Amino acid sequence: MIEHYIEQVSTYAADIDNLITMIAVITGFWFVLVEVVFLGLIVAYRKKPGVKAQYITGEEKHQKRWIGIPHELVLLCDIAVIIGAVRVWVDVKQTMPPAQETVRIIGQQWAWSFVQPGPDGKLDTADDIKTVDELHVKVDTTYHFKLEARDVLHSFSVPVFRLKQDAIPGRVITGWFRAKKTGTHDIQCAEICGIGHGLMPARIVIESAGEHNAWMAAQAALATK
Amino acid sequence: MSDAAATHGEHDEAAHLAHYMKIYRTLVVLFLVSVSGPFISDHFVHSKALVLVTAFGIALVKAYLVCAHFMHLNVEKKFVIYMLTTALVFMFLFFAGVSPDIMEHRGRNWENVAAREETASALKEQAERAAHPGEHEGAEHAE
Amino acid sequence: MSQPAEEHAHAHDDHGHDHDHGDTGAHGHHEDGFIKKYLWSVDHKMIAKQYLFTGMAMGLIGGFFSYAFRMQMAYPGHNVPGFGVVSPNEYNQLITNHGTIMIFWLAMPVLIAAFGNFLIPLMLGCDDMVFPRINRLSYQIFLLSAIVLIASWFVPGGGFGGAWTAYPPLSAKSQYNLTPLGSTMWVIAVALEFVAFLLGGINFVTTAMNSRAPGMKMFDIPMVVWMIVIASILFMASVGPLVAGAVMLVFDQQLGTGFFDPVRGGDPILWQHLFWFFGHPEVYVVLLPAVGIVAEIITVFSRKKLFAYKTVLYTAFGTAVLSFFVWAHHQFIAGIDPRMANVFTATTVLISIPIAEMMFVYVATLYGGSITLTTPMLWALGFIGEFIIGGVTGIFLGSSGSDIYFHDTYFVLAHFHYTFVPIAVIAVFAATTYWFPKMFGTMMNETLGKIHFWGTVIPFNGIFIPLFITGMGGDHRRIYNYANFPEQWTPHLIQMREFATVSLLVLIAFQGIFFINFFYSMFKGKPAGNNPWNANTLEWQTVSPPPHGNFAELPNCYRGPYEYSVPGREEDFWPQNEVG
Amino acid sequence: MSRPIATTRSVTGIATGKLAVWWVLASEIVIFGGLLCSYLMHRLGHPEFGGYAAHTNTALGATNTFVLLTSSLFAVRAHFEAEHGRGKSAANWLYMTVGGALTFLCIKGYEWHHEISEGFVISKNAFWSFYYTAAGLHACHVIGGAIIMLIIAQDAKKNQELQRVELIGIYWHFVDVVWIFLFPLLYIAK
Repeated sequence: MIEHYIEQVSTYAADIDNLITMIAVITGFWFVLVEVVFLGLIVAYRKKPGVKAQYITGEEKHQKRWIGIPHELVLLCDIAVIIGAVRVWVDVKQTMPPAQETVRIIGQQWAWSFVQPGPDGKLDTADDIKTVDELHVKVDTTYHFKLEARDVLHSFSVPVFRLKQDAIPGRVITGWFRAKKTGTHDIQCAEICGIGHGLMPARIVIESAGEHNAWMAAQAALATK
Repeated sequence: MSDAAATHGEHDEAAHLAHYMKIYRTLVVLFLVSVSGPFISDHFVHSKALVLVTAFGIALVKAYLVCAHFMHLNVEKKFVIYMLTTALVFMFLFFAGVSPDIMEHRGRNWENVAAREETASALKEQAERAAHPGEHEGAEHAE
Repeated sequence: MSQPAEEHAHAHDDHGHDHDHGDTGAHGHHEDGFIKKYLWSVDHKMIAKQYLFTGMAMGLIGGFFSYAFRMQMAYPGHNVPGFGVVSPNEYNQLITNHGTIMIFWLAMPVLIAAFGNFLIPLMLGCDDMVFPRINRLSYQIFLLSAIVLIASWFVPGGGFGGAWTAYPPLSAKSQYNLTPLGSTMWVIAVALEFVAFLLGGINFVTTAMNSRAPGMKMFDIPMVVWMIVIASILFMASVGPLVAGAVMLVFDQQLGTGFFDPVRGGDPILWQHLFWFFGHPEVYVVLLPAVGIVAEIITVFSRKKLFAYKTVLYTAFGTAVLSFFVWAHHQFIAGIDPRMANVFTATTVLISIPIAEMMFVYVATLYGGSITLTTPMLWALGFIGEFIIGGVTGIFLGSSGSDIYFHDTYFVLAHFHYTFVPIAVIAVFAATTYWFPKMFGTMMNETLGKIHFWGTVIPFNGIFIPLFITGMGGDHRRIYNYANFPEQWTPHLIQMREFATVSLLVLIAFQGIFFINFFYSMFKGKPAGNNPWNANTLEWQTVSPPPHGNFAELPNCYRGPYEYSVPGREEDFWPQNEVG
Repeated sequence: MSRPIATTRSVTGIATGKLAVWWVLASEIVIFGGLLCSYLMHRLGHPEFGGYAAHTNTALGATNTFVLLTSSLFAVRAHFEAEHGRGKSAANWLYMTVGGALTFLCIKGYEWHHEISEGFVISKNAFWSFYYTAAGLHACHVIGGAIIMLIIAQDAKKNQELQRVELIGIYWHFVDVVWIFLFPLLYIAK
């Protein structure tokens, strides 16, 4: 459902979209059913001259069935939704595939900074590559990100990845993503962070391995200059 | 309620008063125990269990005595007790739901770096102070 | 009380907003004295009207704010007529105060305080609330809180702009939010408002528990009274941590304490828990009175007994208890431990069961009825029809997996507007049109009422269905201009935003009809008589409007509130106080 | 102002005023509960809080516990006298209770003065923030209770509104119970 509005670029985007579609089908069924019955009853039982309303307490067993059975069906649907939701959640947020690359993401008023390991392959060394408001990643590579905030809450959100995670000052939160298509997409801040909250646009550039390595080399060269 | 009580004789009244005094004396004794536990732990035998039992276990008993006998919850309608207990239970619920994030400083895929650093540096500073007590007069009056 | 004197009394109700600002001079010729009658009254009906008018005035302000920021959304950077160009800072202030007002100064005062005050003593057959002076104090504190909130917009630095959830550190430190005074005044205003509702709530609960008419058993209490009482209890039981949190936040702002400061041993996540531990039950605090109101109205206008009264009551209790177990679904991606999210997903999705059951009961009540579509009935049915949308879209957000995408998008916004608008607008209009005859003694105009109904409900869907779509397209909330985000600046999404804004303009325009109808009917409407709707509940068994003391003789109660169309009776209604 | 008839009804069998007081206490439990839960989580998560708590004055805190316990006894005596219709005597016991409240506040003031002058101010760190906020919130309840008690004592002296003596007593015992927990939480947990 969501893919009609926005591309699926990460590996788990389809899982999340499928979950949303499943919920849409289940809730859509109930929604249509209840609204049809509801509107139908309004039409069917409009006041007619000489016809008195029926006296139904709803307390007897055969009457209660009319709400009891749907109620149990709702419970079944709920269980299906919970199972679906937890499965997706565990995959996306709770467990993480092993990292091929690691990137540090720092939110501050009002910009995103990205720190990638330089040629030595380690974070927090002198040759780290730092960029602002532009994140370059390789396609088909599992990235772990370490999310931090300098001042207030921010939220790192990449709609095409279906990824979102709040950044909290004082904490390091780890997450992962794996892009499956090249391209350039938006990063939004999804947690109000002050006056410039709407002015915090960043871009994520997903490149092929060759392009990415070329970019890394250029950045490293810039840094040493 | 007051009318009914007024019809009781002098004897009942005295018994009632004696009951209040008895509760009060128990409370004072418990209070002394609750203070002495931590005192013993600080100055003689260091025991965390002793502190917990005397300070918090006895606080529970004291609170029970005050609630039951001074607030008269022992003769109050059951409903009131349920109502107050419900409020308390919600607080336990709050604690249970929140402590995995606040009390713990490390969890699945996250780490509260600031809290860990703060704890480490503060403990280090406290250890240094303990090693050189003379420099910190302020710390002494507490006991 | 004679009719002319009463007429005269109403002449000043429309100055409700004025006497908030101390307009007292010209009305001294009253017997009771203007102040004593309108500002210092201990009569629960007058206090209800005070709450109603203050709530409406605040609602108008909140509506104006939504107009300003919706215009900015559709036409960013353009001059908004009547406001000017919206700066990012003003945009944040507008959305923050819009949310705060609509929940704390419209939904709560009107649904709980105004109708609670008006209905509880009348429906229970009492002469007044049990603590009239505490009731008066409650309104006065509430009024003070509204004044503090309004004043906060005019202090140096401007009003608070950190969203109605006020997450620290943004809300806690002025170097981040740049509103050193506005943010503190905002917290104080909210805290005062809580105090007002705690006082009011204690009054409601005690009155309902202790002061029912002789003969009125537990299950003879009208549903709306039950719901307001459950809501008040829910409020009392959940607001405590946030009151403590408000104190902590003010101290963080003004005294430099470290409660929410990570480098001094505090924790910003703590506020989110304190806030949502209250914030989620709060949703049901306003929902329950609304469903109670709807129960009264659909039974009267379908001439039916409420289907399974006890079931409705149990589902309400179930909802209230469950609502304490779900709060962290607001924080799935806010940095809580991912394992906890699984627990909260389960509890959250399960809360759909009592709510769904409640809706089933209302639909079932219509079966076999004799339905007249009067204005109040239209509103009540509109509530059911629209609230279901709010309910089902909640499932997307309560399940953690899909919330990863939807969190803090316009989908969330549209979802909770589909719950809050039915609650705070549709149900309030239902209640106002239904009890207007009792409040003011005159009937509202049906034609104007129906025009207003369709003119509100259709544009309402026109606003929020497009916002569901922009949310699915990835629009995040609280961003003042999407032109900065190439993926959100597509013709399709721009069109949707414009459509929503135009719908809002239409909706606002139609509200004029309501106010014309309301004030015209108050003075010139035809007299209502005691029981214009042939209803059973006790408030309709006294004169309209009821005098001070409510009943000439306090009624006894002989049966439940929904004995409509009882077989073997000539009349299709059977008042609760009728002997035999 | 005459009292509404509604106030005199009592379907639950609990007098209306008393029922209201119980509801007040229920809402107070969650206010203090929220604050103390927050404190407790920090306390258990931060072992260094124990070191900070060592700077509090346990002896004075203990004295205050004793003062409040004793004032609770006075409050219950006042209730006892009121129950037997002796308004004047009840008022006197209430004044004694207020005396307890004042003693409590004086000791508290001395303690705080001492701590602040040593540099342990509310903004020092989260422990001191919680320390002053929790004890301060409690002290506000003590002050509020004392003021209400004085008002009630005025009426009780004239044998009016004697049922209110019990109500303020219940509230006072609650304030006492809160302190019974605050004392070990803030002073002893080292």
